[in-house]
Amino acid sequence: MLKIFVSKDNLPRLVDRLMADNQVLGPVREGEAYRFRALKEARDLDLNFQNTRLSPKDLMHPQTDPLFAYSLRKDDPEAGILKELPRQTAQRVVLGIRPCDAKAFQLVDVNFVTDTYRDPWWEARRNATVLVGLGCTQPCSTCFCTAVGTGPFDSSALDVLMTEVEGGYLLAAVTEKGEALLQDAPEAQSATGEMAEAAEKIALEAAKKVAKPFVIDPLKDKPQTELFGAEFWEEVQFACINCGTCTYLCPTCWCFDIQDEVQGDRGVRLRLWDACMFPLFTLHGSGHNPRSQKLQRVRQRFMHKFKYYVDKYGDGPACVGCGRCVQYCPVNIDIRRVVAMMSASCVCPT
Amino acid sequence: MSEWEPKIVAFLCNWCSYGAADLAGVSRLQYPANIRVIRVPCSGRINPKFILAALRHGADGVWVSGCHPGDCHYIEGNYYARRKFALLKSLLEHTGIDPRRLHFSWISSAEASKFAQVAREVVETVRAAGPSRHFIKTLPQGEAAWGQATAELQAEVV
Amino acid sequence: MKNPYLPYPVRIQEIITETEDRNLKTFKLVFLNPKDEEAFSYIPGQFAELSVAGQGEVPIGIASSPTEKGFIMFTVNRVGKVTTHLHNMKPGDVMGVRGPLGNWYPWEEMKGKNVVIIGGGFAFTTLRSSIVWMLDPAHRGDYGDITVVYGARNPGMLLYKDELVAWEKRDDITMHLTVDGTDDPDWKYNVGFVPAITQEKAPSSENAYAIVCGPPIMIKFTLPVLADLGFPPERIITSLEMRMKCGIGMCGRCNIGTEYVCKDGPVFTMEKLGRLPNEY
Amino acid sequence: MHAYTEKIRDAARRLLAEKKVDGVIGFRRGTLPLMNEPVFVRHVDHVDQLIWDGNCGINLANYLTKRKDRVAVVAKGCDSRNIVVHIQENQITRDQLHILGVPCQGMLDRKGILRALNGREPLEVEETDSQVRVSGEGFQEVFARREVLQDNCKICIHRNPVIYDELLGEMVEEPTDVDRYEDVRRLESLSVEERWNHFEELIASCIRCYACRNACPQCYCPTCFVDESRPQWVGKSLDPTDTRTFHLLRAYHMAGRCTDCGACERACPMNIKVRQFTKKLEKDAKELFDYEVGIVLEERPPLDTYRPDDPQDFIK
Repeated sequence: MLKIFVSKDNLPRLVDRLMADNQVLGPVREGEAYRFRALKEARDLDLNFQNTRLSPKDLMHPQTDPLFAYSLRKDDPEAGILKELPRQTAQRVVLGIRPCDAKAFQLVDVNFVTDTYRDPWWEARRNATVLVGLGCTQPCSTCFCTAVGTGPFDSSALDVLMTEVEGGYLLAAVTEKGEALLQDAPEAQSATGEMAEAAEKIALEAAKKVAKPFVIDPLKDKPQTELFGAEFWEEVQFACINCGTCTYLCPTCWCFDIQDEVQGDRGVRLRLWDACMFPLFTLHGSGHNPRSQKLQRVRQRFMHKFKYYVDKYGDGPACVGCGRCVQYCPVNIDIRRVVAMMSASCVCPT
Repeated sequence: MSEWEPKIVAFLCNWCSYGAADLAGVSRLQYPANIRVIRVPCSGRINPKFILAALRHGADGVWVSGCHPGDCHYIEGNYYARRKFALLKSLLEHTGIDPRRLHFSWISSAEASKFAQVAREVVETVRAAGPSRHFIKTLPQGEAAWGQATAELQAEVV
Repeated sequence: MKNPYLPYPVRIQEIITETEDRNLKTFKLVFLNPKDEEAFSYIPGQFAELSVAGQGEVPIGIASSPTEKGFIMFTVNRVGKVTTHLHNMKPGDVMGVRGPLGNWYPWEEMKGKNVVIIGGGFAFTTLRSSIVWMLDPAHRGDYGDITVVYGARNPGMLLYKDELVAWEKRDDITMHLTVDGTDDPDWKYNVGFVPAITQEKAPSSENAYAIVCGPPIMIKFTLPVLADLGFPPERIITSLEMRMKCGIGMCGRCNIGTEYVCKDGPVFTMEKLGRLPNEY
Repeated sequence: MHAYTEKIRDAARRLLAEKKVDGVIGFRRGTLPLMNEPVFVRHVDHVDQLIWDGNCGINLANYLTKRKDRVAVVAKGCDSRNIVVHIQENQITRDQLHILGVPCQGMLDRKGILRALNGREPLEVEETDSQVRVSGEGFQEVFARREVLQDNCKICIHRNPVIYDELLGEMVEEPTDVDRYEDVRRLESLSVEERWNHFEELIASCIRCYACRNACPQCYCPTCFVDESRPQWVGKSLDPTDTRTFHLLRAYHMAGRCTDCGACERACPMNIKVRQFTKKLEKDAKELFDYEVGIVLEERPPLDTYRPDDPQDFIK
């Protein structure tokens, strides 16, 4: 596949050219944190970041997403009938996404695109987006991507993998989509063998830096009901305050709510992020709540990611080791510790 | 804008101010028709949520009126209400709601003329403040209604 | 592929108040576009999302049988925002239906078998669908004896009363109607809780499947009775209720272990449920 | 300050051994620098998990509501005031509690330190009474402790527990020269339109995760107004009016109940200074009703009582 080199000076020109035909998104510094935003100009792009505070999942699955609109006007013959909102999905290029976050899209694909049903919004946005990932040379101490089957230079969910090398970036196409993006780039020169070698070395070095706080293999064989009934959940759940920070920042948490909102005689049906941490998430109309206790809700989040998902799809876990929940949990519930406990409970004490 | 008339939601206590409104009507006292009355059992019944709901739905002003201190049908409901309103009014003004949009009064059921007079005062003050521009809930439909935070991500929705 | 979130527009043709407390109403719905009716091809045991613009959606079991053409039918308990609004709607009003959703009772597997249906309260909806479907001449030959135990708090709380009476009179179905208690001197059927009546009538487990739907407490006490009668967990079938939004296995809230109740269920065998976390 | 650790462990060991309590609520060492995790210790064997340092900013009163058991709880000044409010509001009874009072010298502002490090990751933190030494790959920074306290701790005037069963250290001196409302007055001096814009900007990045609400010991309603559906008072989207409705009502529910413990700001993943809402209410409650939250157990909260001569200049 095609590999090109773009010097740091030439990168803005490349971005400018891409912006002519695409909506280009990338990490932008806002105050003290980074966030993926549509670039207004090439210099908004700031690749000098570790990762964004919020995961880029809202690029595919916005926190608030209007699905349908309707009229409630009494004399309207179409009153009460939901209409799809006209929607045109612009071609998008996401520059600088971290390989872990891109991997998350792939893990969530199996939820939204199935044999029986396909989520039209997720699918359209995924198809219209080219992911140009930036390999991670300085993983944080909270990163554990290699423990969950991905890595700082994992290109498996990317269209193009970018590696920062001496003087610029090596861009390596991973998919046809990526190849098409890199073709005929006057700002670039073709990459030399030495560059490719250097990039490989950088990737290997980076992977070595990532901590591996647990092994997940023992989890696979344990029946879900046994893990579900384990005693350590009591300890894990104590500190939890049941806010939605972990789920809202998580790149693989996809759960959502659907709500109607009405103003006067017009209304919309919206899709909104929701979270298994909230009691309302599972509250029946009758008042019964299968997960009324904090312990049940906390357990659900970890079990869903590391057991249910894995058992259901034979893939995963549904975690990419980005460490956001570790860094931002207000009460320091550390997923690395929890998974280590889950895993340890699956190993017979010798 | 010349046709704009202020919309005012008035929460009136059943035992006094609502009676005053009634008496004002029966007595043919003139007061502006900009007021939509919601009868409540006591000014103490008014939850701040009600006042925010009125503003969210586009009311240009909110007026709350109850019994004079000491005259509460439930003995002390308006005393509690007074403390609640003091803090609420202050918080809303502090966060940028125009003070001219929030009004409170004590009007007994006999004070029909005070009712009409306060009603005029409220309407004129809100009129001077102009149409409410802040804190109005709009439908999340299309780009225009979205906050800055999501506008760009929503750019694809035409 | 059709947008799976977009409801079919339907018109309310008829609203029947089922119970004396007026909290259960049956809605007969007609598709505005005949093509949609074709697309809405369902099997007893499935459910649909009833959609009311401005209010939201509720997942409700389909009470009509695919053998009944020209309408679909849902019996709705008034509990929350959407169902209360539904109860106040009138014939002629337009609403939406999204589905059919979920799986169904294992009709293929049950062919040639006796079927015991045990229902309590307003969970009788998809069971009605099943009975009507099995009694249809096109399907009756596929199944052996059909035994029904159906109970409610009192006679006034039974659903589909006219049909129950009609089924009582037939000889190709055995009905055991029961109420928890009544002071109605004209009540000529059983008095007692569903588990007790099941035990008393003792339907044979031989070559038989049991479908059990009802309030959790009823299910809890009926399961041991069925076990005593010799029904293995693989042949005891139930339908779960969960809070649902999307109905297509995506929004995550009805997740129990590896299963999404809305898509992988709502119908499960007790054997399957035994392997899932007990969180429903 | 580290001396508290031993005292907390001793007390916990004794209380558990004598079966005076069913468990001890305190902190254990966090998995990250500048973070500790609340923990519930039930057995004498686990007492050594308990620690105390400048990263115990989470308000432990949050773990007391509606408890049925008898517990010991480690409480700094603000926690103790929230315990008072809990007792006033019948969330727990005094005799269910054994309060281990900890005079406090302020908690470290983790986010502030991270901001000062500007992207460099702290790996090790050493804390003394006057200094905080933070080191990471290829750097070391030393901060004066008072400079890196949480905003609320910088202006705290109740560092000592107001209620306790045993005190685990000498009382610290309460600052007397603190201006608690300097920031509120600065906002008050702006025009109404400027204030609107200020708060609009303040909450623009809110993601409605409700961490501020859930971190607050005083937020314990069985059903929060954001979850009410009939009627629905606030939409669930990121609409700015809905977001503001949430913040206004959350803050208002704190009126006369907020101890300015800073749990909300500490929890916010987006670093929103949500105390700007509650501080105004605190100032008003003080000025209008002369009330300070969580000081006197026998007093009723200001919105649960009244005086016939309460101010009413704003009422026609």
